[in-house]
Amino acid sequence: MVRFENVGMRYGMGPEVLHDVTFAIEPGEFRYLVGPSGAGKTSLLRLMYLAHRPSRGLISMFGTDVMMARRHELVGLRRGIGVVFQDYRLLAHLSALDNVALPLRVAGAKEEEVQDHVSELLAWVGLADHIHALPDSLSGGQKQRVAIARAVITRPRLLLADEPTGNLDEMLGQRLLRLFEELNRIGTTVVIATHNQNLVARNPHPIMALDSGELQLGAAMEEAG
Amino acid sequence: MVRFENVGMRYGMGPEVLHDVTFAIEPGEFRYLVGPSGAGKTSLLRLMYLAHRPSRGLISMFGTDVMMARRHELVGLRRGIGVVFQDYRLLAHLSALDNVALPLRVAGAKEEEVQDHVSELLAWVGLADHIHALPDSLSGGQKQRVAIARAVITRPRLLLADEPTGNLDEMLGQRLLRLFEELNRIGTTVVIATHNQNLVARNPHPIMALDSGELQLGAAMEEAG
Amino acid sequence: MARRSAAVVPLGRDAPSRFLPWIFALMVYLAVLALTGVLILHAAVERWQRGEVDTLTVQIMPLENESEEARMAKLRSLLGDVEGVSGFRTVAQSETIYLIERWLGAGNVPSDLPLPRLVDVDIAPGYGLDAETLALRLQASLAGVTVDDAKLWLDRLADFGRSLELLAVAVVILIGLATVATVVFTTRMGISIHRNVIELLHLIGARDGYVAVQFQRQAMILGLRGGVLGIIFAVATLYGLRHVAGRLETPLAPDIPVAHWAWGLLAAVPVVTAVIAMVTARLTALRELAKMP
Amino acid sequence: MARRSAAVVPLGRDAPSRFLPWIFALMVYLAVLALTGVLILHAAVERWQRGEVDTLTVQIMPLENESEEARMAKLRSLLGDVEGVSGFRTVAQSETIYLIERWLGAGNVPSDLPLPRLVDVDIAPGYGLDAETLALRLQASLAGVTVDDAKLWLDRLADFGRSLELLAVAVVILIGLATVATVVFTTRMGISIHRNVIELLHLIGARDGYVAVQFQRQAMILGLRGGVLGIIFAVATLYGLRHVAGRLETPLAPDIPVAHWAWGLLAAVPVVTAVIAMVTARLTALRELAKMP
Ligand SMILES: Nc1ncnc2c1ncn2[C@@H]1O[C@H](COP(=O)(O)OP(=O)(O)OP(=O)(O)O)[C@@H](O)[C@H]1O
Ligand SMILES: Nc1ncnc2c1ncn2[C@@H]1O[C@H](COP(=O)(O)OP(=O)(O)OP(=O)(O)O)[C@@H](O)[C@H]1O
Ligand SMILES: [Mg+2]
Ligand SMILES: [Mg+2]
Repeated sequence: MVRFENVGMRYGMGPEVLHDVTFAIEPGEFRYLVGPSGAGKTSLLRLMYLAHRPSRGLISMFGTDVMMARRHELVGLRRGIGVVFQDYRLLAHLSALDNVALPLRVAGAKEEEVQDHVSELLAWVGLADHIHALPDSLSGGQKQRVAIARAVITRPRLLLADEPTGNLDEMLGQRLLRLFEELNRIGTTVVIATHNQNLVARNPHPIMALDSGELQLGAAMEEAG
Repeated sequence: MVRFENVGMRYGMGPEVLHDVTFAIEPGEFRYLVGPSGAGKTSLLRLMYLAHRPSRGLISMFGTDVMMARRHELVGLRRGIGVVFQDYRLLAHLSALDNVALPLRVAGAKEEEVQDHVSELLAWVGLADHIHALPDSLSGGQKQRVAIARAVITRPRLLLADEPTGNLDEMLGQRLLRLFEELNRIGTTVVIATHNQNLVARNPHPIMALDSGELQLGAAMEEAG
Repeated sequence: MARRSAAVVPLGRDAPSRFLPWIFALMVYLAVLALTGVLILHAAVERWQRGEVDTLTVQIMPLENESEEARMAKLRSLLGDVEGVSGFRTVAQSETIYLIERWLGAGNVPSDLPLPRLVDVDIAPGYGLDAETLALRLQASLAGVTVDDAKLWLDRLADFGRSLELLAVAVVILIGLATVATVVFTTRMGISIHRNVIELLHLIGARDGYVAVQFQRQAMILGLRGGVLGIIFAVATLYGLRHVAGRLETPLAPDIPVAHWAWGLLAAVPVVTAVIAMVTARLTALRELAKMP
Repeated sequence: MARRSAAVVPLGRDAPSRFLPWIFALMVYLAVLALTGVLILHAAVERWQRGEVDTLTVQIMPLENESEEARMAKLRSLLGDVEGVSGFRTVAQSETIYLIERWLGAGNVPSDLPLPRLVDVDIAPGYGLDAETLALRLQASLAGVTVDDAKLWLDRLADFGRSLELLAVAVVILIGLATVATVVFTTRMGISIHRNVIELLHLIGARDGYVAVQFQRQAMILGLRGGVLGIIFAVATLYGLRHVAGRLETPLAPDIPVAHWAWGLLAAVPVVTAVIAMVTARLTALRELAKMP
């Protein structure tokens, strides 16, 4: 599903923020990505959601080598990946509904299905009353839920969530984790970057630990439930 | 210090998001503000940091009735308040140093002091290597720490922090909470809106609980340490 | 629940880019004014070159055996019948002498010089009446009639007009380029505000073409809107100027109604703006996308 | 560690508002071109009205007792001495007859009519040599000399030029207004991109005046930068046009060097742009602030 071999990454001409990262994630897995602030979690996810190219090493997603893939192939890969960005990246001029509908529309889904499907999901994450609200008129946690809804609306093959519960209370966090686990059960591979130790403790899954841009594989596998 | 009496609040022509909020915070207190996502925590803080006017009721800050205060008096009040915004609100074109220095410069501090003072604080929050970095090249947790540093750099009389540890790991969260407690010890009144139950449990302080825009005073005071 | 919007791109919907059509409108306005100016100048020069003016001078040569007065009366009645003649004025003999003195020197006009009688004829525009035509009409009924079309100074005027026209064309080209540049700059500015939108669309799996189409469609609408606004203001201004020009009563300024194709050219301006905005938007969006892996 | 920046405001520092000076430059460029056009036209009309042209026609009346050839020789030597005369050409007698035929009709010029000899004199600009002065100079040494300044058609030309000038002034005013409007619009657009900056400064306790000053200072710099760029391009273009105009060899086009105060006026344009950008920035920032409690 996802395979990294000796991957290094840098931003522009800066120093390497990921060094020699090697791991593989099999279809259907559910993993946490943990590590202190600045360890490189978001950077690693950026590589996975194809927002950035590695400076060295090999990355293969869904069996395709991303360095060799042509541009239109990357489009196909991206459509199979749902992302909850750490900073949400909602489009300020679109309502919650339109934001969540975006991946469907971009992929050319039929408009009739889009509306119902999206409304239902928004209701499920507790935003039934805010379907037509613009992001600026939503609370922090509400925005985060819109971002989560947008990531899962297409039932992606791979779900990458970056600190998806940072602005949610315990109960909502659990509810959304159950959503992720539900998706995982029906086939979505899930990787969640998080600091939330409670969440990890209550919902044990294998852990990948990053520190200073290096994967602490040994520690991770030990801790894994 | 802060006194709310029967305060109601709405955004534009929308429904009331806070109803009949009444409470008082004495100088030197340290309080948590908790409540589910969308309860109105950020809205309550907005009233306190004078970003919004109540639709009814009385708010007095540092003994000044904010509805009666003239514009230049509000400037004085704002300079006494440090705010960690839930969405950080860092200026994208300014380095971490310049962002943190902003409240000092706006208040007309001497440039020599500014530089050293700010560098020291940034080093303390673990950003010694990122002093000249622009916000876009910082990780989520690094941005949050810059936002926190900016809020405390002036040693405000009142510190309002909105979910200040949402993107920080346990250890950093604790470290920053100690910073807040330190400030509190030397006189700063602190109000922290948070979902982080671990944090509250490990560092007990009185709690104000909001639900659906109403202050659950009874429950709050019971839970208070 | 109706579908609220197909536009996933905020160009023109948010505060900053709501200014775009106004800037487009201003530039189109200027371009249209400049273009009209050149068209008018061009029409004027053409008329001057063809010798089409609004006054001609008819000369009646003194003939032996014929009464001058009778011939003048005949001329007047003839002129009254010619289509395109809107009025005429008999020039006093003293004025004729003054005109000839320019060539012979003051006091040098011999008193026995056979002087012609001069009649200034006002020509209504639109009938295509020129010196030659008028001369032919008059000579059919009256001998010894010539028509002077002030060819000499009209030629010099046309020369001058042509130089002026060349410069004016240069200026129109510059304004045109400035308009293009402004539309390009502001469209790029508008899009660079929305770089985050492009990036998000890209990351959720939008094809480059899809993203570009969203932006180019919005930009085209803005360009068209700005262009039409500009044209409306420009036409209003032109009517205003025409009114002013009409009151100046200069005998040389041509009327503003220009050839039909010229109006077509003017109407094409907003279309051109829209196309430029569209192409710029497309290229800008594609360039942003090319930076992303 | 040096203080990196005093500017807490990103106007002109981030991608979107880096376009601002270019848009300003374009508008200033157009405004300066238009203004120069009017100044040139104005100068031309003034010259025409004063009868200052670059060709005069000298007439030598036939006098009894004196050889025409000797007088012509005298005239030629006299003209060679007059400052401001850059050359001259004797007009053939046949041409003179043609000129007079315009008034008397073809074939009507009596062969015994005492025809003057005509000499076309080229006048160099800058010496203020006009018909009257030249006549006085020549008449002192030579009897029977007159100088024709083509007053008649120059007057008509000046009339036309004046009308044209009025229209051109109207157009310059419109371009000026468009420039002002563009600067206002784009400055407001630039600031509305940075609404978040204004809000943050406000919330951390900046006075309204402080915030406004930050924006107005940046806007002034952008305006000045754009204005100077525009002026530079405009002057370059004017030199280019002057070169083109010089090659046209039209006898009526005046030289481009205009009065010194006119250059001052042109130089004032970027200052005006800067002031407008500054004031707009201030007012926009203050209006945004006024919306905040
Ligand atoms: N756009 C960027 N340009 C340059 N450096 C960057 C950029 N983004 C992140 N970095 C740097 O890369 C390192 C890793 O950042 P990353 O965002 O991956 O950390 P993280 O593990 O997600 O941290 P957090 O938990 O705080 O979000 C940090 O030191 C950060 O400063
Ligand atoms: N700018 C706004 N305009 C209109 N409604 C708003 C605005 N901001 C917040 N709201 C609404 O007010 C209510 C309270 O929002 P608030 O941001 O205060 O919640 P919160 O307690 O901070 O939640 P969270 O923990 O998710 O940040 C929510 O229902 C939200 O949709
Ligand atoms: Mg991160
Ligand atoms: Mg909140």
